[in-house]
Amino acid sequence: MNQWKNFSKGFIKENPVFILLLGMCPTLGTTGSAINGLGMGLATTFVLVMSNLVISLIKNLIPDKVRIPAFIVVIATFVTIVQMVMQAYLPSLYESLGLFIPLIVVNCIVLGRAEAFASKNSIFSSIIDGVGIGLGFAFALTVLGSVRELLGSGKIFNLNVYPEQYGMLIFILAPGAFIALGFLIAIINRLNKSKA
Amino acid sequence: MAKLESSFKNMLISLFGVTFIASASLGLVNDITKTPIAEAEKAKKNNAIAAVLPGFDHLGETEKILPENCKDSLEIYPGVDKEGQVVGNAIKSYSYKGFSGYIEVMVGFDHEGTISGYKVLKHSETPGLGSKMGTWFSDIQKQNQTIIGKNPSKQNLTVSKDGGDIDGITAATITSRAFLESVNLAYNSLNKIYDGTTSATSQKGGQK
Amino acid sequence: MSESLIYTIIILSTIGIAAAIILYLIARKFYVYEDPRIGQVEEALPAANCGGCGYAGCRAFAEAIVKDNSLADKFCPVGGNEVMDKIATIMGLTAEKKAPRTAVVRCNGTCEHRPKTHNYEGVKTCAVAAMNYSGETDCQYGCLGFGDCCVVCDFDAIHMNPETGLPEVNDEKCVACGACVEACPKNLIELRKVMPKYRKVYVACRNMDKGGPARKACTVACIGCGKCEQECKFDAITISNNLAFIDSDKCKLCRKCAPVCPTNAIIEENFPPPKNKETEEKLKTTAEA
Amino acid sequence: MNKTLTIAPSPHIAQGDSVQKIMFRVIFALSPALIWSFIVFGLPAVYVTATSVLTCLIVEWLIQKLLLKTSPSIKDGSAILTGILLAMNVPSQVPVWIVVIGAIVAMGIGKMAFGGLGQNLFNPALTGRVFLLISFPVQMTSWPNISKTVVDAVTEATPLAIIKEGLKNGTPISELTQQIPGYSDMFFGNLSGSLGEVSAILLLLGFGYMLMRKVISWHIPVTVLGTIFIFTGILWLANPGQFMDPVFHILTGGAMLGAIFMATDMVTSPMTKKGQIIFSIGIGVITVCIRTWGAYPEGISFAILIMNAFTPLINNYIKPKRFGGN
Amino acid sequence: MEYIIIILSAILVNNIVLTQFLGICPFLGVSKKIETAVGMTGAVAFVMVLATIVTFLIQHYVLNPLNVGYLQTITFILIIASLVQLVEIILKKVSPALYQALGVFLPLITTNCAILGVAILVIQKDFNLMEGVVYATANAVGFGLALIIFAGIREHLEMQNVPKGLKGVPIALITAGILAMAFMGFSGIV
Amino acid sequence: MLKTFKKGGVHPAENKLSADKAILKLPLTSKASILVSQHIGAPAKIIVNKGDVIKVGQLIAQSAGFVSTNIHSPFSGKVARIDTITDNSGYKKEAVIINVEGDEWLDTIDRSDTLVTENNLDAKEITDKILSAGIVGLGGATFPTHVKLMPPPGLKAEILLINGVECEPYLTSDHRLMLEKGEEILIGTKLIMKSLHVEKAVIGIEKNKPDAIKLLSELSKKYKNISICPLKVKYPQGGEKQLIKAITGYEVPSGALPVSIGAVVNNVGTAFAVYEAVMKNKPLFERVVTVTGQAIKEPSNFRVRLGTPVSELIEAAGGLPEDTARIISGGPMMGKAIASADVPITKGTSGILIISEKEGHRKPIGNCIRCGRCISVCPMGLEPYLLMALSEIKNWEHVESEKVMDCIECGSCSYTCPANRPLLDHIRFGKNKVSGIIRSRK
Ligand SMILES: Cc1cc2nc3c(=O)[nH]c(=O)nc-3n(C[C@H](O)[C@H](O)[C@H](O)COP(=O)(O)O)c2cc1C
Ligand SMILES: Cc1cc2nc3c(=O)[nH]c(=O)nc-3n(C[C@H](O)[C@H](O)[C@H](O)COP(=O)(O)O)c2cc1C
Ligand SMILES: Cc1cc2nc3c(=O)[nH]c(=O)nc-3n(C[C@H](O)[C@H](O)[C@H](O)COP(=O)(O)O)c2cc1C
Ligand SMILES: Cc1cc2nc3c(=O)[nH]c(=O)nc-3n(C[C@H](O)[C@H](O)[C@H](O)CO)c2cc1C
Ligand code: SF4
Ligand code: SF4
Ligand code: SF4
Ligand code: SF4
Ligand code: FES
Repeated sequence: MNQWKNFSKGFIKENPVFILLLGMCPTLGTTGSAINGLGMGLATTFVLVMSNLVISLIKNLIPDKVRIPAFIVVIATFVTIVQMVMQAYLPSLYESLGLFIPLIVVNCIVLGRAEAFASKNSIFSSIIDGVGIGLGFAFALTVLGSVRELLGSGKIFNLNVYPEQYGMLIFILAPGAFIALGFLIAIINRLNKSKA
Repeated sequence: MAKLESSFKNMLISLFGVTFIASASLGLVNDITKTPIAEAEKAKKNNAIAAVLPGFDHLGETEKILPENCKDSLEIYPGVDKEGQVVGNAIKSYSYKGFSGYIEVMVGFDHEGTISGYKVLKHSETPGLGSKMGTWFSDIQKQNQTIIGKNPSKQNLTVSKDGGDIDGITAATITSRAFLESVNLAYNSLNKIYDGTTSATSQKGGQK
Repeated sequence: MSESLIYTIIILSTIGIAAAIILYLIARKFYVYEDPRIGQVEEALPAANCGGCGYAGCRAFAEAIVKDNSLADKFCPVGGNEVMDKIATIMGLTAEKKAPRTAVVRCNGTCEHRPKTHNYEGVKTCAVAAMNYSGETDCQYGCLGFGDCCVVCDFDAIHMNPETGLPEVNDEKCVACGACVEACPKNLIELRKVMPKYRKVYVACRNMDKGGPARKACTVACIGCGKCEQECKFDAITISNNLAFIDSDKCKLCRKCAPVCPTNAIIEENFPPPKNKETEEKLKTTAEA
Repeated sequence: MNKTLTIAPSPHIAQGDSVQKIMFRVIFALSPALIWSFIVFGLPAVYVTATSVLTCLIVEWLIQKLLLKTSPSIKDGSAILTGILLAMNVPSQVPVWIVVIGAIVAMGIGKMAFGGLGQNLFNPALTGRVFLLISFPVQMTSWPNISKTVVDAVTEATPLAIIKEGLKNGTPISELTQQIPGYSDMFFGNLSGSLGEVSAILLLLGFGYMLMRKVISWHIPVTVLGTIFIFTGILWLANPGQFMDPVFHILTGGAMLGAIFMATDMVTSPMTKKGQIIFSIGIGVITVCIRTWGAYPEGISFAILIMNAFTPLINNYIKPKRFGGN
Repeated sequence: MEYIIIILSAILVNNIVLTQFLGICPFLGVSKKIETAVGMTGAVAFVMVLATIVTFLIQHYVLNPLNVGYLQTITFILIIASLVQLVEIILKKVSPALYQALGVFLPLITTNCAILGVAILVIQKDFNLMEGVVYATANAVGFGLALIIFAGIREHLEMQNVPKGLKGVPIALITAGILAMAFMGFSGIV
Repeated sequence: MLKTFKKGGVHPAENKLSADKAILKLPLTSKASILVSQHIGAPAKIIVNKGDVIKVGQLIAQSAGFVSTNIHSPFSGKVARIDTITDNSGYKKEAVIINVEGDEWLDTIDRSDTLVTENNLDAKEITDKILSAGIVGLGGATFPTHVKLMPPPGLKAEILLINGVECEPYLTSDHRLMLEKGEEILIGTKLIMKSLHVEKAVIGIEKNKPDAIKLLSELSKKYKNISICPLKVKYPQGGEKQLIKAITGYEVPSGALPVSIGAVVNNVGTAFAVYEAVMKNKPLFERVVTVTGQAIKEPSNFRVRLGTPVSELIEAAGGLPEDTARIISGGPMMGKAIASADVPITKGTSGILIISEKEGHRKPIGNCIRCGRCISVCPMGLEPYLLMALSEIKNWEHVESEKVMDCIECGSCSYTCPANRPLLDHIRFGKNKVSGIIRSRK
């Protein structure tokens, strides 16, 4: 496969959030602000890339029956590494992402890519795939985070766009997450359709 | 290379292998990050104390006190400056009465018991509402909402709605109350230790 | 090596081995015969078990595919097209390719050919209308014009022409799924063999009345006179119930039949413009339809 | 006889009632209370109402015209009604731009996103109102002071807020009741609050009219108010020092407005009488729970929205009695 | 009283789906029919409580004493994965009827954030075992409540003319948003 | 309190314009078309040929099964053709077309007006006579009457209800018949009772026909076991199940026949036809038809030979008004709008209603506002809004489980819907589909 295509598909055409609707929990849970969304996206990307890499390395050493547990172990290892590293060097981000860091383990995207792609493809393609999908995820989270932050408090990445008092608080809270994502997906669907 | 067959032996070996490598690498990373994590935590505490005690350089001998009718104890951190002089006490206080429950606050008092600063350590109040307590009570420009420079023995540090001297956060009275409760709790506990003489800290002196 | 490292290894390895043993036992003890294709399809699926496909996990999805033996309405969002192609190969579903066909509407009862004699005010779908009444014209066989066929087409291949009040098929888009054939309560739509450049010759009428009443209801109705049947050298035309039918598998597109039809019920489509003036005129009228 | 006859399945006659007539009857029923609120709160109330109604109409029209590409149906009166009800659910002195946001949310998210009239799951006016309440808590909970003849900008808490605050601070009920208006004031419309909360009697008048014109049946309003009355009554009897009496609860806040005009919205309430009673009991219970234990002084908006969410389930399981069934 | 607070908090105030954002995938994926929603709820409740107990014990009797807390994520997920398998086997043997009802949902549960999330939260919140069990049960009920309400709503939406672009997941998310908004009314109850 | 059925129902304006117009005889038409499918069940088989000379009352098509019946010629003359003609719905159906010449009756028919009160036929003979006379229910459903008189094994009729409700607005044919042929109806009722071996009969009449109630109450004193039951005015009281509920208080179980709870319902017109068939030997080839409408000059009741074109009735009532939108065969709630005025009168035509342009168009369809009115008026306790919605998304399974087959097509739901939703159109379609599915299951 064309590596560029392999890389870029995650952004729009196979965007894990907007199109495939996977990994919704972190998407909704960590996008109270753009920066959190980006952080979560990058953390996931790291896990995705590393696990893709390792799994494509060891794919032939794993008998089929224990494939899933083995993959889970690999993924969980990288998640724990991310967890520890973040705790050590980015303590404030670690705190605001909270529970959702360990939950990367159960993010369908990660296991899904491991299964569907890395366990069948070469190391290089697997890395590209991981980067593409991961950045697509990060992109989606950042967009959603920006929209929520903008509507909720008039800022993007903490930069004031309009006075905070006009912000609609609800967008930073739980209901706003659902509503904003709903409309974003609708808009992206529409864009995709008009392009097709 | 062909894929390994799913025989019992292979399954065991490969799973064992994967977990072995995984655990080894985890242990390794843990060893590497253990110190930074501990340090980050310590830095966090020190930063918090520094933020509430001007002139703070290092920690004096910490103490714990369990106030009456309370679940958890408070921690008292005497702050020492470069010259070894005690500049005041930082106290980690808390309240369970926040809008979303627990809040944890570090409050700094100087020798007279005047509030020199505070920092909210933990809370899950509503962003944009209760979360404003981080800045609301520190704005010295607004005398009737700040607590900095005030002394609980002289001013009534409760919400003006309840007859106090502090204007609560608009539409977040619950948070304001809880916050002020934790401040008062800190002051009272400190008072108890030093028998009303908050300058008692000077007697103890700091140690490096 | 630090102490915790040893514990780490011990704990994880224990769990790993326990998992292996459990899985092995499952594999051994609870072996039940099943369609091997279920396993193969499941294999091809990403095993994300996310439920994104609408089924309760990959296994259930695989079972559904094998059970229905069809891939209609089934899609795995994780695996995407690649995986679906693989599954199709496993199931041998793409293999059965038929000779390409396309839909034609066998009615030419446009507003001018077939005057409206009633005004129908019920629910405007062909199915409901046909259940209650024969239609808004005197021809009880013709198109009702409410477009049930267009609604069911998933491929955007059939549309109502607002001028004629009749549906028109876009041959390039039509995949001959037959949904419209099913939907038409008047059985007007036929799947015909695709000829070069989508050329076709067919009788655009289903009126089985005798000549008189048929023509009274619609000027381009087939009256079953049999002239075309005599003209066709390939036995492609048969007449029954006062109605001619051209079998697309036999028709050789010689176009001898069309000119002899006294009512212009036979339509030629997608042929190059004729040189002869007379036929040109004729074609124009039919082409308009 | 060569006439082009019209053919259509039976029946060939219709009762002649229309959606438009129903909506305007409700608007008519609302008007006494609305006009009274204009008198009490003055021009700001008029501005709020006008903005709300206009924005609702424009949003509905624009969405139908530009996005859904259907013929606009603003004449059916439902958008006007939503606009009025939204206005009656906000304090008169909220800034106009907040009302605009509320109306956009009410129509855009609450109604048109689901496909327009009759398709929505949640009460649009309340969707807009709760959205505003959560987004702009400060503005949405500052009520003008009406104890003086001239309305000034000084804000005053509603009776429910006074009670809630007081109880949280441990002030005894007997002291708190001094601070709130008397029941006759509440009944006749002399207390602060949102536009639609001022006069119980005018709302009841509207209820009477709607019953007479058979726009709604008695089941929902009576059950909602009855449940609130009984539940708070039990609490009150159990501990009169801690809980307010039931009369207070049905006269204050949005209880009347909600029970009579908002819970009855047929689009978002169950279809059968039995279902409506279950629905109403739910609203009553949740309202009282939020009022007595929750953070908000008033809970009927939330209660109605929550029960709206249960409506499909209720419709699914509570069926009318079938003829010849068991 | 403690327990009542835990229960109300988990079901209404901090509903696992509507405010904590856990288990959104099955919430969106398995809520098309009421029956499936009920089945899923049963399966989640069962596994959630079981997983909470086992992970609690592991955390307190293995990880903590050995001072290897950082293995939490990896051990928990492995335990949950094996547990689900185990439950599947046992159920198949012991109660085929129950297996029929819940079994199909079991594979979905392994990768459901709600289970792992609750297991970790129980540890983070420093609950004792009994509290943990109550918390897990209440969360399962909260999950079920949201799921079943939602299934009702979606069955209803099937029959409505939702605008094209919003059909399916977008309108489901918007509905969930309004639902979450309505549930905010409960805030402050505990 | 007057009796009525409990659940649902509506009360449209009654508009009984022709209530005080005596039944008139219509002049014979010159060209008659007799459809062979004028009843529910298999079409009758034609037994005459082109050119045959036939007499009034002669059998021209024979019953083609148990649920089917005979057709007799209403006219004398020559069979012109055997052909297809368009029926009410515009579809072509088989018919016998007769060139009418004179009015020559079969000798066996007693054409006198004398009242015959007694005969000595037994139950079986009465039923046979009804069968051979081609009698079908004249209340609108045209269900062959002999089938009702032979309950399935194991079931026994306990009570006979005679349906004189005529709850449809405008129609007055049953009303007039009760006033003018009361005695005959009672004798017919007696005959049906004998055939069914039942001891009790009740004639149900709505309160808006006080003269008929009074007259029949008077007359029925002579007849043991026949009583009159006045009923509150409410549509669709004439519906079989509603009538049974109103008079006896019992509900026919869903999906079951009325005889399963021991009730049989016949229309007053049917009772009169039974009298004529049994006592006068006259097969069913005439019936009373109301011609009415707001714009019609002379709303009237006619005694009409079957096969007469509708247009001739309309002429006799003053001609077709200029602004006619629809011609309805039957009443405004259940009748069928006919596609052409040339269609012949059949056994089921109880009235011809002319609807003007002003009244006669459907309003634009709005969205359902879920007001629940359709539920509260549905006499069968169904949820029409739901049935329509499900039918629109073609969820036939669910449509079936929501009991679509119980719908009696009374139209109350469509009538009452403020959003002008064509509920019954969709429900009918759903019924059609579901009955297809049920049949294919067997
Ligand atoms: C979604 C939501 C979040 C809220 N968050 C807080 C909060 O964090 N802190 C707080 O004190 N009040 C919060 N409130 C408001 C309280 O419910 C209550 O109305 C308020 O504290 C009353 O105080 P006031 O007198 O300042 O208006 C919140 C309300 C809502 C609706
Ligand atoms: C197949 C079939 C068999 C029937 N058998 C009987 C019967 O044995 N006894 C009876 O009283 N009615 C019988 N009916 C008549 C119906 O119950 C009903 O009276 C008839 O359809 C006319 O009713 P309506 O005019 O209310 O529509 C039968 C109907 C059908 C379709
Ligand atoms: C909605 C509805 C209304 C009816 N109204 C009448 C009526 O007014 N008078 C009547 O005789 N039959 C009416 N029928 C027909 C009766 O249900 C029943 O079929 C008839 O009385 C049986 O008698 P028959 O078989 O002699 O016609 C109505 C049926 C339906 C479904
Ligand atoms: C009795 C009645 C009450 C209504 N209540 C409301 C209401 O509370 N909020 C609202 O937005 N619309 C209300 N409407 C108007 C209309 O039903 C509503 O806009 C629909 O929900 C829009 O689909 C009401 C209508 C009626 C007939
Ligand atoms: S429905 Fe199918 S057969 Fe008909 S036009 Fe569309 S693609 Fe062709
Ligand atoms: S072809 Fe058939 S389905 Fe299509 S519009 Fe005509 S009648 Fe309807
Ligand atoms: S559903 Fe059927 S029975 Fe019920 S009101 Fe409508 S037409 Fe009458
Ligand atoms: S009467 Fe009409 S608007 Fe009312 S619920 Fe029924 S279908 Fe809907
Ligand atoms: S991401 Fe949470 S359940 Fe899928």
